[in-house]
Amino acid sequence: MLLVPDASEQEIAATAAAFLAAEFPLARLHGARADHDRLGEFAALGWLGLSAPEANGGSGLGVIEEMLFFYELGRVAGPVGVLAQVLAIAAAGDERELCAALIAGETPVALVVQRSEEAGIRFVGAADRGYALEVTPAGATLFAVRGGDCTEVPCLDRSVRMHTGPASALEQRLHVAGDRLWYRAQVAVSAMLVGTAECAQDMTVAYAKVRETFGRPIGAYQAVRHPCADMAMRIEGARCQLYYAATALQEQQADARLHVDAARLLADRAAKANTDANIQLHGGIGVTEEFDAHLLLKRANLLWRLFGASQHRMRTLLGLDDAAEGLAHGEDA
Amino acid sequence: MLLVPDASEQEIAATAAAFLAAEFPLARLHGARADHDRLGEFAALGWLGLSAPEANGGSGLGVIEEMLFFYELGRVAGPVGVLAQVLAIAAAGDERELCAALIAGETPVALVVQRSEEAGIRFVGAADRGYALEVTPAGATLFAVRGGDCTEVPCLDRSVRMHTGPASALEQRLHVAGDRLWYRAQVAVSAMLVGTAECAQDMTVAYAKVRETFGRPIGAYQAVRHPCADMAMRIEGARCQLYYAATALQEQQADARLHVDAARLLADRAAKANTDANIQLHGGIGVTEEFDAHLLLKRANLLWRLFGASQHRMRTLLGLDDAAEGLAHGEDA
Amino acid sequence: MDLHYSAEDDAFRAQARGWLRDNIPRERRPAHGEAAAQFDRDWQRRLFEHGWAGLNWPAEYGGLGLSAIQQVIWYEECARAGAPHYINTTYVALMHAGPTIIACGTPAQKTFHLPRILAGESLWCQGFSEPNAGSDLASLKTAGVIDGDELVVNGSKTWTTDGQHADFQELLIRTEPGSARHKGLTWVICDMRAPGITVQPIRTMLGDAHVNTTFYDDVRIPLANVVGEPGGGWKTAMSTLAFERGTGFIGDQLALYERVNRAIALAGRTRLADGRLAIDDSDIAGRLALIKADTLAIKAMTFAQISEIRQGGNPGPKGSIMKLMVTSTAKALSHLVAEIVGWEFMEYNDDRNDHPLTYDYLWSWVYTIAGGTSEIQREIIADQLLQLPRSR
Amino acid sequence: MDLHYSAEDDAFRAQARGWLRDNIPRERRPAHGEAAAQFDRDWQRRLFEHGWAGLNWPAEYGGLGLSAIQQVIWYEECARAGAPHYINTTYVALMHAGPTIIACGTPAQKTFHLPRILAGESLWCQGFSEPNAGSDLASLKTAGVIDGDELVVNGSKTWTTDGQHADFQELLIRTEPGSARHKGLTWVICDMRAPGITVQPIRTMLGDAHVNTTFYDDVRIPLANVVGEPGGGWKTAMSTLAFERGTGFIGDQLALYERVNRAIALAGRTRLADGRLAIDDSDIAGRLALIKADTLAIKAMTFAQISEIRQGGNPGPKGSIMKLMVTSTAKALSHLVAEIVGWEFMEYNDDRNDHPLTYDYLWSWVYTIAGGTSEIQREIIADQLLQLPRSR
Repeated sequence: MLLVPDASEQEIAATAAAFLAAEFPLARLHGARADHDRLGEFAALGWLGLSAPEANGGSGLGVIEEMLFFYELGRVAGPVGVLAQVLAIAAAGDERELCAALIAGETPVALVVQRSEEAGIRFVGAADRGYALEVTPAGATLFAVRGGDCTEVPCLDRSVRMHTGPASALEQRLHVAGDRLWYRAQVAVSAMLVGTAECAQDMTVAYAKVRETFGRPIGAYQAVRHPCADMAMRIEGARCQLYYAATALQEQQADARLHVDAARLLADRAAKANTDANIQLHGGIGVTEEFDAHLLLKRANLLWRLFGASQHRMRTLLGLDDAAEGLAHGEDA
Repeated sequence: MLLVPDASEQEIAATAAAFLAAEFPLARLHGARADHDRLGEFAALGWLGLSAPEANGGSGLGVIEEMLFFYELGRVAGPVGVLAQVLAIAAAGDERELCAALIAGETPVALVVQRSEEAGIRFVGAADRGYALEVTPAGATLFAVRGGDCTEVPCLDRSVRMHTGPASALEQRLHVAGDRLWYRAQVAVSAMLVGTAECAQDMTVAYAKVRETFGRPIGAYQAVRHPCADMAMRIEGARCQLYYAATALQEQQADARLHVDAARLLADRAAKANTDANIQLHGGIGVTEEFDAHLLLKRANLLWRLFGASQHRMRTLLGLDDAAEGLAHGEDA
Repeated sequence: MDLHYSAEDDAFRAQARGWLRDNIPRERRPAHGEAAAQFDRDWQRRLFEHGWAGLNWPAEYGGLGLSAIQQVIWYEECARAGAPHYINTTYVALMHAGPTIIACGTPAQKTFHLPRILAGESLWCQGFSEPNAGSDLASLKTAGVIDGDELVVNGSKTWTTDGQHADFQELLIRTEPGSARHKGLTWVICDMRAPGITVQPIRTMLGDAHVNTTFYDDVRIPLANVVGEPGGGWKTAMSTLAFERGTGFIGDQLALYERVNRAIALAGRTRLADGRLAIDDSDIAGRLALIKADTLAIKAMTFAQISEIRQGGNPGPKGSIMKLMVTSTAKALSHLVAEIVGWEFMEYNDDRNDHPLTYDYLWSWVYTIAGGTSEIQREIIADQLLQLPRSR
Repeated sequence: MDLHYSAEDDAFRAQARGWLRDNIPRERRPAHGEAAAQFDRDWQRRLFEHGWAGLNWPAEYGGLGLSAIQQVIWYEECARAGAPHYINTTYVALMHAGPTIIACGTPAQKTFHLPRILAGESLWCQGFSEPNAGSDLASLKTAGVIDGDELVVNGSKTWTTDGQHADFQELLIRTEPGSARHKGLTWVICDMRAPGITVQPIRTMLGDAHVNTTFYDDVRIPLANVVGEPGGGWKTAMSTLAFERGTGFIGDQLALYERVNRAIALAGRTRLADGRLAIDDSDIAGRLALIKADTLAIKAMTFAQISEIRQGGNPGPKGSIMKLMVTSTAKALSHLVAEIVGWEFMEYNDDRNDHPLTYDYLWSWVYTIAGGTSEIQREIIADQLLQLPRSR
């Protein structure tokens, strides 16, 4: 029983953090109409295949390492395309050739976020060419995209591209039944959300130490201090639950789904509340485009809409779906 | 158009306040197992018949004056039996003899808060003898109570008596169909709730000016100041809406129900949040029995359960019940 | 208390409704730029030509001198008719600068400026906040030095809304060297075309650039442009701020009511991910009902406020309660709407006309920050209404 | 990271579960009074006799010296078995006084007190807070003056939980006249039967009288009863408080999980006024789900906390995050339950056994106030974890 990263896990997180801080500073997002996924760079360092089987060209690590990586990716509002790619690799499974191409970052993958015969489709990411992945509790489907049929629409999070199109623009390439990918996606997106929440807290705390009003740093006022303490509380709860959930999923504990759904709920709350408070506590500068705070708000808005289904989550947590909740105690699992 | 009390309304409120402050200080509630309704005193000063027709022995005033009275009653956590009595008088209508007895305060009235064939009844107030009144959106019913069949149960708000019994312990005496009494009851209980919320605010603010910690009055800390400001905001919104609602009901405006339901929602919120914050901001002394804060919390708990039906209220506010929402603009009403 | 309108008020409402029905522009106001400012000038000129300019200005200065209740009626009718929103590029001129000049200006200032403002000929901007003096106005540093019959101004101002369109600016500067806090400030009329002024747009996270930083490099302003006493600028400025916290936002307060009703209608036709209508979700419905109750309370507070003013009272710190309540309700509403609409919310092209729901959501932070943050409003309530010991 | 228990831990769990199943009292603990204290003494003696006393005490002092993870297992099994709650009249002795004496006491103090505590023979209470020094402990004034080999103590202490049952008190007094704040305090063992002590019960709004004010009128305490350095009482006291904010409430943290599951079951069988099951209301269900997620997070934080301790880290200010989260979650839960149960909630006779839901609701304020209010916890987090500039 250990619920803090061990030495090797810490090293993976630190390596990811160093790479991302150097190559993907938040400042890159200003002005640019879209943040390039730069999948090749992630591929070169092995991040895309982190948890893919070694037989498929991956590193054979697990959900825990993947979670730690996405946490760091969240802290820099890193490319969402990387999330799509890693999930697509997991979906590709033993299709060696497809898997290798995805791990190499050659074919970009978008995330399908809406799909119905009547309303058509909406997807997020670069894949007006390439693939698009849909993940639901029932299964994951990889589609080839007929980009020509789709229209780009402007996205609130400018670093991300978004398209809509007719349902016919997607052609099914492969399908994996079951909720394995769904829960893996939940861990990854929860990690990005908590990372975003932590970045927002750090931004507020740093500003509160230097910005003065009425002759004192604003961090000396309880109207700033106490919301900052609440930010820290939300992160601590969400982060510990995320660690637990990733580990439970990795170990295939019977109650892993329950823990992942809880982690997602807390990650949503932390990201929503912290990116909000970050802007408010900055005052005027917080709403300017040149400042970073809005980047986190807009990214959080995107992330907390990914793999939504709050009803499903609520039912799992309340034990209304039999499958989800195992026994509560350690040795029963 | 005037939405502050005019001179004669102010005088009624001031007279009620002076009487209640002298005769019903909060301190009376300490130790006593029950607060006596002392209906005779209210009767003697004409408060029970305030809005009953003059032909029935009342003063012939309206919903506005009644609201102002109950507001002041709420500020001292005054006897709930007075509320029951005033509503029963309204229900009695033209039954002169009954009406006169009620206005004289001779026969106490309880409030039926639960009634079903299976689960039996529950009522609040002194009337293990006398009458019990049930008010629902569909109508108001006055029952004679067979007290011998009922059992007193201990109430969280010690100043109030509570009984349970079989449904057969109530014998119908009269019934008034329609929601007239219901909305009048809502105004009265909303007024008591806002009065309670204001009393809680005053208590906190007074304490914050004198209690010191770390060398300063606690009222100099934003952790106290800002919750106090929020208390004031909740009261101001609830109070103005209450004024509007009472006036709209008095004038039989088409959208009066909508306004009363809104007033009740805001009164509930103000009373819940302010009686809660009042205890928290007092620190340790706030949870002691000898201090007054808990009296308000317990009273508020009773009041916000009276004439509940939040679903009904929600539907009115969202315009899901056709009857409730009239046109929005003044001259259409 | 009563909710009756007088026959005169009813007649006024009918007149306003009729005129608005026939006269509101058919085209939509552009979201940005000079085209938006021109739209506002045109609408103001139209109001002026038909005798609807300066609702709250005294008749002797060309205004209508309406009672507060008639102002409310006007704003209600504007909201009902879908008239152009009055908080636009003419707002500072009509609601700040004009009233300040009426209260404190010289005859020459009145003669020159007031008619131009009413007719939509001159637009104004505000120059109070500075980069290092946001909520703490009294710490401002932009200075004017007397040189002959002129002030020579150096420094900078920020959050200058619509500064790029403005002809004049109400400018608060420090004119007594070495003075501190509220002393030694002067309120002057600054011609935005004077040499030495640079207006640098600040893009906001909403994607627009309505606000600016204004830089002053040896800008010469005639002493004749001082409004009120030299060195008494704090007092002049406060008369404007008190006005803003009093009835200056009545229209905005009432507009919330229309917004919540639109949100209720939206919830009644929008399906959640699981196929249910949003309004059938008791969490969403409960929150909407509470928000609607808050908007009704805001209307009631508005009526109470003007009733108090009519009885000779001063709304004072209750203006801060109003701002806190309006902005927190608007925030709750726009955030709830964002939940209801789902992925459509994520479409945003920086144009409020195309994506009003996303714009409202982003605007919610501007609302709780600009004009004194919510934190500052709570301080004002604690100090002035509750008389709690000072924290500063 | 891993969630595996070692074979040794599994064996410990099996052993604990078996023993608890066969040994927990059949009768319910009385809610109040000497009968409750006697129940606690009996249970502690039973634990002691069967080798389960002093979970976290080192073996050399008669404890079990369990690892943190085994303590967690013990508390989990207690919760599962419905064993008597460990936060009872023995709590201060076992969790505060004992560990403090182990850390700072003399050999004579250890020899006399530790075995008695473990066996349930002596109950302790705390004497830190004063009527005018609640959260601000360093401002306390109760003083001890040296007279020969004794301290003569005068003053008062408040919030003395279970003081009426206690044999001894951990007492923090000012022993250096004129000293200020954290200096000049001394931590002494006070015999509650010493002449000059008056224990005056404080009834709380819960209807009980577990807490007291203790008055000291020339109470003579041997200097031999000083624990730690004379004048170094702040340091001695802090070792206890740090302990409390560390792992002292693990059992309470885990118990929340059982409580939320009971609330979910309650919502699954309780009908609202309109006849629907509470759990079918999406507002209630959503709030319950979030509270459940919080209780899971509290469990996870507990595991993370003991993992950090095992790696040699110091949870430090994270103890304040834990207290804030536990108490706010407990408050949200008990208030939601109060909504679900409706009028039954209003029945309350001052006995927690008869009306546990109402009791929990009232207790929620004690929880967010006692042991450092939520406001103070936020200050600690801001100061120590976030390193924000001091506000005081």
